[in-house]
Amino acid sequence: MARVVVDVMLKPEILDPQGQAVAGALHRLGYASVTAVRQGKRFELEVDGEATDEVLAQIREAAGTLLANPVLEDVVDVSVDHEGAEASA
Amino acid sequence: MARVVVDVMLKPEILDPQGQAVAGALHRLGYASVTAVRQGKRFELEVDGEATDEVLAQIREAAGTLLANPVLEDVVDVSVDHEGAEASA
Amino acid sequence: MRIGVVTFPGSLDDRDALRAVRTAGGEAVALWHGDADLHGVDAVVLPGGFSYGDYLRCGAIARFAPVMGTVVDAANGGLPVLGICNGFQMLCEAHLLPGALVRNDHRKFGCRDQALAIERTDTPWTAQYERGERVVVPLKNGEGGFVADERTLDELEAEGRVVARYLDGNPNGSYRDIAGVSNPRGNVVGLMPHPEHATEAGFGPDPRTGTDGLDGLRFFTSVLASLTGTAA
Amino acid sequence: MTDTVKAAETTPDVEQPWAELGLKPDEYERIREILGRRPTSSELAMYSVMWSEHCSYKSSKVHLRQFGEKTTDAMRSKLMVGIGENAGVVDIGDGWAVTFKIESHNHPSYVEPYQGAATGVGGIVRDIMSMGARPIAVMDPLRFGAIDHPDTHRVVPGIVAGVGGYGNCLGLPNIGGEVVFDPSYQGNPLVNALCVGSMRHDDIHLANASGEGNLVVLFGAKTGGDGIGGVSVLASETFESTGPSKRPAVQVGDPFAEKVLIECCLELFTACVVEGIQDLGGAGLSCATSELASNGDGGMHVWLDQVPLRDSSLAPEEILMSESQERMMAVVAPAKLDEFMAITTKWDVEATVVGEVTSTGRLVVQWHGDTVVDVPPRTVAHDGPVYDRPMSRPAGLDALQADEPTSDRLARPSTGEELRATLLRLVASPNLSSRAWVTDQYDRYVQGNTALAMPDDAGVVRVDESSGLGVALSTDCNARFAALDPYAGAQLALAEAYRNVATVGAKPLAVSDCLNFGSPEDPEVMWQFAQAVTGLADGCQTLGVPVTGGNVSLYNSTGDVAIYPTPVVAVLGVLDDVSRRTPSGWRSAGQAIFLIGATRDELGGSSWADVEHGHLGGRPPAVDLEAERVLGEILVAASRDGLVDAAHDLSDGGLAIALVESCLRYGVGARIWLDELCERDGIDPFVALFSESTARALVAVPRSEEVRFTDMCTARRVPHQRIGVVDDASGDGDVQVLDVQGLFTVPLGELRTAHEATLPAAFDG
Ligand SMILES: Nc1ncnc2c1ncn2[C@@H]1O[C@H](COP(=O)(O)OP(=O)(O)O)[C@@H](O)[C@H]1O
Ligand SMILES: [Mg+2]
Repeated sequence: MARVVVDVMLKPEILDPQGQAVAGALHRLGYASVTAVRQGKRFELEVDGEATDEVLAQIREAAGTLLANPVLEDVVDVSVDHEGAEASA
Repeated sequence: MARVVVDVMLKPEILDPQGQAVAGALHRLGYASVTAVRQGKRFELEVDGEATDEVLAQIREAAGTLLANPVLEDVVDVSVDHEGAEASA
Repeated sequence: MRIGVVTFPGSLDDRDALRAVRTAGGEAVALWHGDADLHGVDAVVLPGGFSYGDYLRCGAIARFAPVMGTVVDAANGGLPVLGICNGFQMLCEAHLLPGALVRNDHRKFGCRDQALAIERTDTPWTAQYERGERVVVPLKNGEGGFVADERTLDELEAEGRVVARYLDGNPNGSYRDIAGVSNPRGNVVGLMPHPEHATEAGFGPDPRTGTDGLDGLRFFTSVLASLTGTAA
Repeated sequence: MTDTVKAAETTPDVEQPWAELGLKPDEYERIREILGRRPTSSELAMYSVMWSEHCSYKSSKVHLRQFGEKTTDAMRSKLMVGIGENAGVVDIGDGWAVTFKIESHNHPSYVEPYQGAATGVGGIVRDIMSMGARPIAVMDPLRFGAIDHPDTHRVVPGIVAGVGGYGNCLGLPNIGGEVVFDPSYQGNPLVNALCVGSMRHDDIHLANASGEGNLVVLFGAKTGGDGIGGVSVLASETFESTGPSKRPAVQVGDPFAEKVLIECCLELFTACVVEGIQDLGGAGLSCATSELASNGDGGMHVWLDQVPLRDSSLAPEEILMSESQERMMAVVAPAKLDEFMAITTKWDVEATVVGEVTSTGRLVVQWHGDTVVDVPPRTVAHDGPVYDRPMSRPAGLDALQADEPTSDRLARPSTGEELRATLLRLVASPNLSSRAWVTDQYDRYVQGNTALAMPDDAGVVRVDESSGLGVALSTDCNARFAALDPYAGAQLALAEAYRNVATVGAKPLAVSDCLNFGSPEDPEVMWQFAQAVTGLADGCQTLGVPVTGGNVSLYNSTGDVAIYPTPVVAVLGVLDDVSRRTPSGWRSAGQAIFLIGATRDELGGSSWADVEHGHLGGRPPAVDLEAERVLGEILVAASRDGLVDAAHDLSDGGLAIALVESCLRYGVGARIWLDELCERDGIDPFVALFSESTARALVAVPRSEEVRFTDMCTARRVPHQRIGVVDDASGDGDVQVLDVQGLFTVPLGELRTAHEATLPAAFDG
C-alpha cells in the first residue's frame, strides 16, 4: 500500500473566479497580507504494492489526461506520500 | 513575495463522489494498480513580504475557519512553496 | 408579522421567498447581507441561490457576511430561522446546524419535483404539517448531499431533529435520506428542497406529481401562526 | 515600444502582419485609404477583428438585408427596436416590452465544452441586459455528433453542465431548447443560446455615446488576455527582449460576477444614471468603443491605460481585442457619476472612467499619453467590407432529392406487430427519446414565473405578476429537411417554432434566428445560406412575424465537410394570462382526441427514414404557411375560450410520437382509431402514424366543448378528425395503455422505459 499525491492547478493565465472569491473573503476577514489566491485540486491515489517508478510513470500519464484538463490545468506535482500510507476509506 | 500552499482533504468518513468517479475512470482506462482516489483542494496563497511564522500562523487560522470546513475536511498541510515564489497573474 | 429574507451577492430565490411570505399573508422584508440590522423582523429566511458563486464551498463565504452575526445571535435567542438550499448550507457553515452539504453523488445539478416526508412538526416552520405527511416540492441543486458523522446522525435521529426525509429514492446521496434538519430547540430549520417554489398553483411542481403544487405554503403559514400565537 | 499614430506617419512602409490577422490585401489597402496612412498596430488590431466575418457579417450582409426589406409596416407595429441593435424589442402590451436573441458559441464549446457553453450563455445574457431589460429565461438549442461516438461523450456532459452551471448560477430558468444527435456535427457541435428579458417601455436603453463631455465607464471584471488569439502577433512585436506572458487558450466564465453585474445594471437603470450602455462580447473594447461612438452624435476619447488589467503584461493591441467576460461599458453624465459609482460599489463591481464623449467625430485612443488609435468610428464598426460571394446549387442535390423514400425503395411496416415494434424503436431513438437527462440539469423554477417548460411544446414565463401577462418561446430546426431543401428547411423550422408557440396558446409575435452554416467560401454552402435566408424572410412575411435580430455562425465544418445547413429559428408569442397555457398532455378520461390538419405520404427526411433505414433523401414535407397560420389561430382561440385541455404539435416522428408524448406527459392513456383518417386522406396506417406532414396538431377536447370546437374548425375550413378518446384504463387490470385499435396496444410503462432509458444509458456511468 502506497499513497501517491497529484497536485493540479489552473494554468497561471487562466481566470480563477474561485481563488478571487477566496482572496476577497480573506481580505474582509482581515487577512491583509494575502495578495492573491489560486485554487487547485489535490488527488490522493492509493496504489496497492509499491509506488515503483513504473507505477509513478503510469500515474503521471493518467494525471496529464484524466486528473487534469490539459486545456485549463497543469499537473504541478506527482509525489509519493510516505506518512499517510494507510488507505483512507 | 512568498507563496504558501494549503492542502485540504475530505475526512475519511465523508462520501467523495468525485474521487470515486476518478477511480472508476482510471480502472476503465486500465490503471489497475490504483485502488482508491480521494479528491481534495490545494490553495496557493501569495503573501507580500516574507512568509514569517506570524504570517503562517495567520494562514493556519484562516485555513481552519475559511479554507476548510472542520465538519467535512482536514487541513493536511500548510507550507511555504520556495520554487513558485513569483506571483502568478 | 414581518418576515425578513436576506439577499446575499448571488442569492437567486430571494424574490421567490419574499413572494411566498406575502402569499402566506405575512409582511415580507428584504434584508441585505451587508447590513447587520435585522430591522425588527419576527423571523428570517436565508434563501436559495449561489451566494458568492458557491465558490470554495456553498455558503462558506456568505457565512461571514455582517448580517450573519446578528442572525446567529438572534437564532440562539429563539428567532425562527429557515435556511433553504443555499441558506441551509450557510446555517451548516455557521454551525447553527450540524453536518454539511456536499456534491450530489451523481455529480450533476439536479432539478426535480421531490417527494418528502415531514418528520418534525413541533418547529415554527412545520407546525401545520401532519407528522409523516407526504409533500412534493422542487429540489434543485448541485451540492445537496447531507453528510455528518455517525454519532451526529444518531443524535439527530434520537432527538427527533430530522425535519424532512426524501421519499421514493434518494436523489443526491444524503446520509439516511435526510432532506432537512433543525437545531435542538426547533426554531432553526435547514431544508435542501424549495418550499417557496410550491406556493402558487401553476408555477411549482407539475400536476404529474398528483399534488396541487401548494405543498410548500405551510412552511410560511406555520411560522406566521406560531408567531401570532406567541405574540397573543 | 508602442506603435503610435506619429510613428505610423513617419514610417509608412513598415511591414505589417495584416495577413496573419486574417485581412485580405484589398482590405488592408482600404484601411490605408481610410486613414491616409498605414494603421498603427492598435488600429490594425481593431480593424482586423471588427472586419472579421464574425463581427462584420461581410459574407452574410447582402442576404440578411431581406429580413429588413420584407418586414411590412404592419409587421413593424409591435416592433419597438428592430434589427441592428444588441437585440430587438417587442411590445407585448400593458406598457411591457420583451427583448430576445439567440447566438452561437460553437467552436469554443468544441475546444472546452464546459467553459465554451457557459460563456455562450453569459454572452447572450449581457446582450439582453444591454437593452435595459431584466433577463427572465434562457434556452439552449444543442446539436452533437453521433450518440455512440467517443468524442460525443467528451462534449455532451461538459456542454450540458456548462449551460446549466452558468444559467443556474444566474438565477435564470431554462425553459426549452433542443438536443439533436447527427454525424453531421461530429467535429463541430452546435451550441446556440437564447435569452429573453422583460422591461417597461420607458426602460429601453440603447448603445450610443452621445453628449459631449459625458464619461465612458468600463465596469465589471478586469481585462485579461482572453480570446485575443492572433493579435499577440502584434503584441509580441511591441515587446523587446521579453515576450508577452502566455495568453489563455480558452476563456473561463465567472457566473457569479455576471449575476452581480445583472443586479447592478438593473439598479443603475432604475436610478436613471446611464445615458447609453453596451456589453463587451466578441472584439471586446474595439467593438464597444467603436459601436458606441459611431451610434452616437460625436466622437470618443479613450485613455486605454486606465483599463483595470488582470495581466499587467498586456499590450494596448491586446487590451483592445481582449474578450474577457463579464464586462459592460456605460456612458454616464458627469453629474451622475457619483451616484453611478455608489451603486457599483454597493454591488462590489469595479468601475473605472476610461474615456469621454467628444465632438471630434473620431475615436481616439491614448496609451500613456501617446495616441495609438485615431479613426472615424463608423469605418470600424459599420463600414466594413461586404462580399457578394459566388453561389452554386450543390452538385449532389438533384440526386439527393430524387432519392425519395417510397415504399418500393424503403421497406415499410404494415402489420400491427411491425408498427408496434417500429414505434418502440423510434421512441427510444436518440433524437426522439426523453430529454430529461439534459433538462433535469437545468433550474426551471427560479424566479417563480415559469408556467411551462420541458417537455411541453414551448416554454412559458410570466412577465407581469399582477395580470399574468407573459410570453412563450420555442426554438426549432430540422436540419435534415434543410439539407434536402434549405429554402423549405428554413420555412419548416419557422413553421414548427410558430406552431409550438401557438400550441401552448400564445399568439406568435416575433422571430430571432441563429444561422449555423459551413464555409461561405464554398459556393455550395453560400447557396444554401442564401436559400435559407430567403426562405425564412419570405416565411416571416407570410406569417406576419418580423425577424428582430439573430446571429450568423459560418465555417462550421468537420475537415472540409460542412455541417447540414442549420437555421435555428426562435419564435416568441404572447399570452394575456399565462395561467391559460395549454400543456402537451391529456389528463381527463373521456375527452375527445382530435387531429387537426391533413396527412399526406411525406417521409422524406423523416425520423422513420433516419432511425429505421439511416436514410436521408427525397423532398421534405410540403410547406403550407397559410395552413400554419390558421392552425395557429385555432389553437390560440381554443385555449383562450377553454375549448381544449391539451394540445401537442406534430413534428419529428409524426402522429405516433405525438400520441406517445401526450400519453406519457401525465401518464394517462388513450384509445385511438385511424380508419376514418386513413379513409379521408387516402393513406395507410403507417403513413398516418409516421408521416411528418406539417400544420398538424393533436388536441384533447372536453365533451361539453366538442361542438364549439368542431364548428370553429369547420368555419375556418380546417380538416379535423376525431381519432380517439382519452382513456385512463383501457387495459386489463387498469394498466394505462396506448391502444391503436385493430393494430396494437402498448402499456405506457413499456413506452416510458424505452423513452427514458436512452440518454442516461449513453451518458451516465
Ligand atoms: N437543450 C435543451 N434545453 C432545454 N430544453 C430542451 C432542450 N432540448 C429539448 N428541450 C425541451 O424538451 C422538449 C422536447 O424537445 P423537442 O422534442 O425538440 O420539442 P419539439 O419537438 O416540440 O420542438 C421541449 O420542451 C424542449 O424545449
Ligand atoms: Mg413540439
